[in-house]
Amino acid sequence: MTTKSHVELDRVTIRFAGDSGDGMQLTGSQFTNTSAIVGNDISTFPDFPAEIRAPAGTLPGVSSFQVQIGNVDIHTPGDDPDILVAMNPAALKVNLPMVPRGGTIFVDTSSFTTRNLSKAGYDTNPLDDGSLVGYRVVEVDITKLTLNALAELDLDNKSKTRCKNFCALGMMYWMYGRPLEPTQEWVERKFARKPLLAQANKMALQAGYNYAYTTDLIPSSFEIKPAVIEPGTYRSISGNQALALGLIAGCKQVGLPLFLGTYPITPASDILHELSKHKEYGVLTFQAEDEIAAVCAAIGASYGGGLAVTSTSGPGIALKAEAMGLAVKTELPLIVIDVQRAGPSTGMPTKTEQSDLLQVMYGRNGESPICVISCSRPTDCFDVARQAVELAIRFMMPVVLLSDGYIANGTGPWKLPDPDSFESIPIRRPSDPSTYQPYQRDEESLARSWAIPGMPGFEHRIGGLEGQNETGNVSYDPQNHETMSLIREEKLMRVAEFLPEQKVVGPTEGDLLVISWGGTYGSVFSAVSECQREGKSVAHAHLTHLSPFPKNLGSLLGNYRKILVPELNLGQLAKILKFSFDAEIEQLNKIQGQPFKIREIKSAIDALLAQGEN
Amino acid sequence: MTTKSHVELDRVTIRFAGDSGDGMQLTGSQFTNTSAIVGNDISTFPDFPAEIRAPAGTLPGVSSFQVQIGNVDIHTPGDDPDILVAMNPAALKVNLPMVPRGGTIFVDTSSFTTRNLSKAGYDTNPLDDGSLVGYRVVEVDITKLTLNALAELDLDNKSKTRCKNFCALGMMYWMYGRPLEPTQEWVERKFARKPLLAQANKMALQAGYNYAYTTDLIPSSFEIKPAVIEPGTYRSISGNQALALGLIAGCKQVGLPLFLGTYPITPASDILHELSKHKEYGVLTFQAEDEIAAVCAAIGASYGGGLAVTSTSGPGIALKAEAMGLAVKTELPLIVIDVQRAGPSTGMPTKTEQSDLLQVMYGRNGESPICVISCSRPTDCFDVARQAVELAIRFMMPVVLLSDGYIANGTGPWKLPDPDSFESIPIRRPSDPSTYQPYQRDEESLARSWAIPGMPGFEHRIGGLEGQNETGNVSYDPQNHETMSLIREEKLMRVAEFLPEQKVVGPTEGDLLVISWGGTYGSVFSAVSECQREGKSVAHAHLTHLSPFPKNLGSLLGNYRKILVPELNLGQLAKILKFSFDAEIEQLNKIQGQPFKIREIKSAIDALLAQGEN
Amino acid sequence: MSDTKTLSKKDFTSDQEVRWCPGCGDYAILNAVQSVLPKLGIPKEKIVFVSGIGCSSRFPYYMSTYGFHTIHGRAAAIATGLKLINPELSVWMVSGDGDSLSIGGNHYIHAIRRNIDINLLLFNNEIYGLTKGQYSPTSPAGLVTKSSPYGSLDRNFSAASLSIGAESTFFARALDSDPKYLQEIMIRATAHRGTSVIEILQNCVIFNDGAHEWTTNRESKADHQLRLEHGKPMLFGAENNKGIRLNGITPEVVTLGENGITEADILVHDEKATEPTLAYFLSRMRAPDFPTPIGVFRAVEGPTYDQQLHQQVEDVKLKKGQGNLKKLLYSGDIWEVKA
Amino acid sequence: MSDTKTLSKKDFTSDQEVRWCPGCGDYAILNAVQSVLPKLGIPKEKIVFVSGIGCSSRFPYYMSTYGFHTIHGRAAAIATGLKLINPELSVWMVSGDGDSLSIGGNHYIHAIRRNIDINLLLFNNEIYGLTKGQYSPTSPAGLVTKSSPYGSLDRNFSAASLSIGAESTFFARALDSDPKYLQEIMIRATAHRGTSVIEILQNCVIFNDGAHEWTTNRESKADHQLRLEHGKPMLFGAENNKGIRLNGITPEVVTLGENGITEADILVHDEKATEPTLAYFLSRMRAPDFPTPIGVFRAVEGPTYDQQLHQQVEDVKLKKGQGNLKKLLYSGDIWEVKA
Ligand SMILES: Cc1ncc(C[n+]2csc(CCOP(=O)(O)OP(=O)(O)O)c2C)c(N)n1
Ligand SMILES: Cc1ncc(C[n+]2csc(CCOP(=O)(O)OP(=O)(O)O)c2C)c(N)n1
Ligand code: SF4
Ligand code: SF4
Ligand SMILES: [Mg+2]
Ligand SMILES: [Mg+2]
Repeated sequence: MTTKSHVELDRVTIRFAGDSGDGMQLTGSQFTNTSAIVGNDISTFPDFPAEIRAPAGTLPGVSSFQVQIGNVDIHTPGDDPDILVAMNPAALKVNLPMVPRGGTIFVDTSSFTTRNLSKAGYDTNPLDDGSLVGYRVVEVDITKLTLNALAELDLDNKSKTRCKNFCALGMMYWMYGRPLEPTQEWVERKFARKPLLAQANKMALQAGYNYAYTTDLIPSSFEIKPAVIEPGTYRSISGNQALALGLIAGCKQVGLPLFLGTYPITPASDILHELSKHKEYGVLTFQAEDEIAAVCAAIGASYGGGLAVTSTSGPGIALKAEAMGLAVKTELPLIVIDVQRAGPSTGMPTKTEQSDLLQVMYGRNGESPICVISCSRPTDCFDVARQAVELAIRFMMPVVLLSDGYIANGTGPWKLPDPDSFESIPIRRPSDPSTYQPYQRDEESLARSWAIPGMPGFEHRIGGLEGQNETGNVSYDPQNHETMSLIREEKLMRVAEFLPEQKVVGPTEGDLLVISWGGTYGSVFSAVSECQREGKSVAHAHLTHLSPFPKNLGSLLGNYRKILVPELNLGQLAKILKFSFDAEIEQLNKIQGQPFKIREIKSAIDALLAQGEN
Repeated sequence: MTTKSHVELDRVTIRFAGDSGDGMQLTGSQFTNTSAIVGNDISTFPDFPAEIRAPAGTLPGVSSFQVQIGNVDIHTPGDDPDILVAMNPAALKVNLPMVPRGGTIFVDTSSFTTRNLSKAGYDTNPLDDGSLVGYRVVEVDITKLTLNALAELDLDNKSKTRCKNFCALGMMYWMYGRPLEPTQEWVERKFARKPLLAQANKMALQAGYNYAYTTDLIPSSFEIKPAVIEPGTYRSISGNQALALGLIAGCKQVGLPLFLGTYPITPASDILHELSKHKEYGVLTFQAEDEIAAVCAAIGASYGGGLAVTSTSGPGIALKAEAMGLAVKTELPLIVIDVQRAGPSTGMPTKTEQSDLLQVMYGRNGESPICVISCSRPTDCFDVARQAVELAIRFMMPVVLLSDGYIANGTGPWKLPDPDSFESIPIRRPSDPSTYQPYQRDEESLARSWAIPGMPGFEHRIGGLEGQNETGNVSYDPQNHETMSLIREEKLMRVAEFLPEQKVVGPTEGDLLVISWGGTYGSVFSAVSECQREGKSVAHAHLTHLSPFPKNLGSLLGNYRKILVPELNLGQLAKILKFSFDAEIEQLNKIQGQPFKIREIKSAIDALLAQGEN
Repeated sequence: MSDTKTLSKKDFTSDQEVRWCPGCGDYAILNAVQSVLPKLGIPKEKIVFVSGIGCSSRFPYYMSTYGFHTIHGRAAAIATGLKLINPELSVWMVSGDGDSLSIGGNHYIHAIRRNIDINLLLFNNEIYGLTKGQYSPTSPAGLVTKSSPYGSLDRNFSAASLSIGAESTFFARALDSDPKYLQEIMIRATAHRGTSVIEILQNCVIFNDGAHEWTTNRESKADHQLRLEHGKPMLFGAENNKGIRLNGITPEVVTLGENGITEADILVHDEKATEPTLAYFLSRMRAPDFPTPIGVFRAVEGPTYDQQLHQQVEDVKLKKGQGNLKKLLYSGDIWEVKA
Repeated sequence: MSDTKTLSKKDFTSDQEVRWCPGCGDYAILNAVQSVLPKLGIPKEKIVFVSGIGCSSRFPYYMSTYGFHTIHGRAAAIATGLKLINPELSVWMVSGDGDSLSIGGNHYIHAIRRNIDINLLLFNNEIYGLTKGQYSPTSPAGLVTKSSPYGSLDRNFSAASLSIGAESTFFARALDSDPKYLQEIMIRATAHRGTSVIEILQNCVIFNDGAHEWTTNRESKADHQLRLEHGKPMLFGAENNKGIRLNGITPEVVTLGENGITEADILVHDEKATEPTLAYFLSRMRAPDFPTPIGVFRAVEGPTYDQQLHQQVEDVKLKKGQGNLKKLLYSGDIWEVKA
């Protein structure tokens, strides 16, 4: 064996790429979880192909998983991979452009057959036509390595070959000094009923590890010290999963049964999949015939006294618009989840975007004010979902919760809260039938009191026609319509009284305030911190609450010479900020179905500050 | 007989009110047409009850028709009626509040029975309990008068009584010196097959006329000299009718068959009713199962090469949102007509509002830029509809045409154009199959060329998934998505190059610019002219084009110290102007389901100017 | 409140003024509903009327029960959610032929397919009343209306055929002009567990007057109506001597006594037939060749979605034990970070 | 271009790489369509494929004809508009069980009701494929899927019953596993004027593999499939000695020769029956008690909406004369204002 150098790193970004069938998502998450367990901070970005499985070996069939691990705060999956693991030519072709020169590339040489090369659209083999000059290429016949390691096992070759991803994982484990146990245990749990497969995968893992250790192919191994992470119990969780759990927790807090009315759509479907698993928590999931039925069933469930939720993506929101207006008018609690994807129309269903903000704000007939909040990363989906529940119930109104494909599928280490610490959320039920009116309101919140079928003496009718103040009886009276329109508007404003003030990270006044919302949180936070480390006068405000805005937002804006709003759209929040506060806003827009790179934000900031200097 | 005084007037506003069954809409339009024929300028406002016929004699059953006539420019139906004709107690109860003290009130005394009084919610008879003090009340037993006049006729009393509205009309005719002939001729045409009814109505008309002439009840008659009106052939037309005709004319200009895919909804249904009458013009009307099918059928017809239109109101737009996004993405010509009504949700279907502007602009998933134009009064609907056709075809894009209930049902005198003067609108068809690409564009307009099924060699596929520039093939390429998103945006901007510059009535710079759009045109125009007559530095800009705005609008705004935007909503255009031009905007918002009164705008202007002075 | 014994018709009448056109068939139906509810022994607070948009859909405002006047075509979906969250409720849906069979068609067939336990009153006046008279999916082809001045070109739905094609477990037909019988049918519908559709032939005096004249006309109705009774032969006519005979798989009208026809030849109605073919067969019988079948076409027991949904939750609870939030959160791949 | 004689399969194959999962039933269907089109003698430029969203709905991209990949559930409405504006076109709609029977249910039943002259290929894999495996309206109750981990509670639609309940004039069933027969059926469908629905039992190898195994299995298919042939007795089975007999109004399986059964006892198929009751009756026959009927259930002539719409325009033109714009504008109450 050879002695090898040993290098310390603060952070590293690894990208696993292969065919949809190669199990790259699994490999990536194993690496992620193990890294989390050894105390690194982590952030991941699964990047899989469009819904349909393209034929094996083709470019559209490539599935990738990028993870950044580090001993420092990690808020994004990393701008560019330091290491690319490419299990076939297509994976190399698709992902190479993302790897900066000097980066390391692992390839499974056995997959570079002429057939696969042509499938990937390579005329010549990139491994020897010089197109990889400038990269550190590590060529390993991973398939052969795996088959040899499993030679003894009584398994068909197909099943054996399937283990090659664990072989590759083993190499990475050695390279970054990760323990094998967590994955070995996972394998045992997963293949409890198929001991032979369990053994095969563990052996492949070990083989890869040993191979990396013994050969000269990998000159040096790296160490990434644990990050300073708050002590506690952690779990790696995806955004959609966290949302689902947050809803269950929120319902526990109000003491109402959770009703989900939904229709499958990428990238929101996993919320349905997750919730439908948890019937023992009294969760009722209803897969409706379409999005309209989904939101309408939720509205019916809300009228019936449940905590009603409907989940979808942009095209589904468009279909729910009319019914959302009914919920606004009837002032029923309802949570509408929009996991945004790239539009317009069907667009790019598996790609992320933030282009539904204006739709959820204004995509209804008439003056139809609605509450909008958003989550920023997988791990805060849990709390944002609980907040949505609280707002919907406290104010008796529909609440839109904006997520996006990047948050929904990404994962992060989630410090598990203590459920016993969750305060219960009160419901305003009327007590006296003799004085009850459906639209009689709470002085402070303007919420109407909530009587539901089954409550004797509180029988009442509501509907979509304009209603008389207090009684809710149908009314065409001109003055009443204006009164009600203003009440609906004012009621939304009252939410701001209830919200926490908008916080800022960095100087409370200065040259530049960068405002993020939703999934741009991570890259903006990282870019701004970098600037701050460079001593620049830049602050970061992340908006969770988009309608209404926190009370102090307007005045905040006044404290900075410039304001930058980076968005994965053509400037939707920017528009709203402009007319809400007559503020001058600098926009940074990207609309490529991809999250911001830290670098992109950083350079926009630097450019703005530079301008400032002339 | 008695000699009577004779007064000259510039303008007068009359309000006919009665039970839904009393034929007030008809009476009103007869008075309107006759006035037009004698050369007065006119503007009307039919104000009928919600869809369902309420029981006779009740308040919800009241149907009213207001008309202003004058020898000067008339742009609104008048702020307050000078004369109210009330055929029953309910009509009096509902309309009295609109009549200023000193106004004249005609009542049919025979209808003031205790039964009718209680139906109208009167405890005592307003005719003798002093509640009409301060008004000039003219009490006539119109029913008896009618019955006596028709005594000889061999008709049942019911049919005879039905003529009482013509009796009332006759009185008004004498009072304002109108000829009876036009109505007599109309009656003959209308009842050609029922001569007895024709005779009855004519006799009732005459009876009313003679009665007014001979009795002292009506002290004086009035004269309203003809207005200075452009010579030509005129026709009184409603907004919905004019829209329908404009579409037919537009289609003639492009030489394409008109296809209307629609689903009935108040107040848009009459567009369907009108178009379905004109099959001999090759008009194809399709009453779909719902709004989604309606717009989708239109999109299919557009792909097939027709001039496709879909018409609806706010709730229908909400339902069409997703499909409109498909039209935006596939860049197909499509006209979407939104006859706005009061929202949110079902709201007040028969009442007018301007609250769908933000919905049509932003109510779709993803970045989905769309062209929006609006009509301002019944008589310009014709040309605006033709414009919509031209824009949709020239730029190969969906165009939203905003109307509202006030415009749709109102009528005005329309100077008939010469159809031979309409220029034909060119269609860009590809000529060379070998070089054809579905998304290859015209340099100037960025419109893609239009190949339709049936054209050999141009077979191609389009769809809602993001497409590669030029070819339109499905593409998930990040850069391509940004490119296409920007092209869709830029293409809309190119429309501005094609549009006429925004005009201003009044000083080209000064203290105040009042901006109107849609149905607020009339009251704003009138209010501003009043101010101008008073020598104030106020100008008026009416926006027909809302997306994109005319090129020069931004610079225009700079020429005035203040800008006022009156809207029948909570400030939707104001929002857009603010973020589009960083302009300071003063809002005047009314959301009562009723149009602005000139007075309301005038006083807002005066208040603003007053501020200016301090 | 919940003491139902004392309830009377006026307990179900709201303070809102009824606003249908004088002479509208809806009045009779409202009357029938208000009269029948006290007989059902359901606590008032457990009754909810859900409607869409249309003249008929104004219905809930006139009831003093819980009520929801929703949006056009969506009543079935909203009623579904309501029933799912609280299966204890007696959920009544009121809807028109446009509301349920045009814009609401999808929710209508899916509610029926899932067998949601609601009572669906389908007011079929073969016209769009509220929007002032356009043809509807049940209007006969050729009908001249505001939107079809040259006659409608649409082939029309049979509400019965469509419902049965959508796996209906209960379908009945009744008339606004025969409110007593309508009440009987409503009692049957409430007794049925699952989606019970009652198609009520209703007259719109203003925009489609006499649409059901052939069936309802006093003089001829005995000959034009076939009252379905489970287990009874399908006889009708003034002398009750006409009957329906099966000819292969198609019906034919025969007269008892004529060329040897006896009651034995007459098809016997079986509303409980496991396969819905007979109900479908009935749905094809129509004027002028056949009398209009009135009554219960089909009434078969079957699991309801609402009951099963809650059953499944209970089953899982039994299997996994009542969910505990802490357990839920602290599952999956978790790890400790020590201080 | 329009010279159709020369067209071959590859003339209908586009340059886009086909992207279904290896082994997906869609490949066979695509193949069948591309093979049958040249036989129809329709000029290529007159053929349009319209689809919604789903795996199946990617279909148009693989054809070299005109094509429109629209939005989920709306293909029927878009195809309707397309056919109405140009009845000359041969309009094909491709859609999945979710696309047409779930979100698109309303447009589906209304297109059928209006009898729009399109060919509707319904790919029924009893699952949502594109969204990775949730149950669909045709999935059998109890099916365990991503969205029904404890089993689906939905009673399922029969595409046949629903279509016939919606007044279908042409309904047929075919299999992805028997592409030659599928081609025959497609030729029948194109010949039919009106909405011709072909339900294709299609296998989703990834999310619902073997859903149609009972019907398609090589070994047993002879006993599990009933090939419908107009005017022929409904016989099936390896020895073709089993048949369907009418028992009142319900079917029963009998064996020739056994207790005196002869071919005379066997029900004869009549796809042209004026009343759709027989077709409905067939739609209720299913595993395990009955063989799966394959072939044309129903094919009756009737006016098509598209043809009538244009006919009506022509009639009016004949009556009123070709419209003249000036005449149109200068009608109603007009008056002169003199200079
Ligand atoms: C989304 C939407 N589309 C259209 C309408 C207009 N609309 C209201 S009721 C109705 C149809 C009414 O017919 P039906 O359901 O048969 O009820 P009826 O009035 O005949 O009782 C229509 C088209 C609406 N209110 N909302
Ligand atoms: C408005 C909208 N809702 C939901 C979706 C997500 N979606 C796409 S295809 C599909 C169902 C696919 O099933 P099916 O129609 O049976 O086609 P298959 O993939 O099985 O061929 C769904 C739910 C969408 N694209 N658009
Ligand atoms: S319009 Fe017809 S259905 Fe509506 S209330 Fe009047 S009569 Fe009844
Ligand atoms: S998911 Fe199923 S239906 Fe879709 S392509 Fe794959 S196998 Fe075919
Ligand atoms: Mg109706
Ligand atoms: Mg499917």
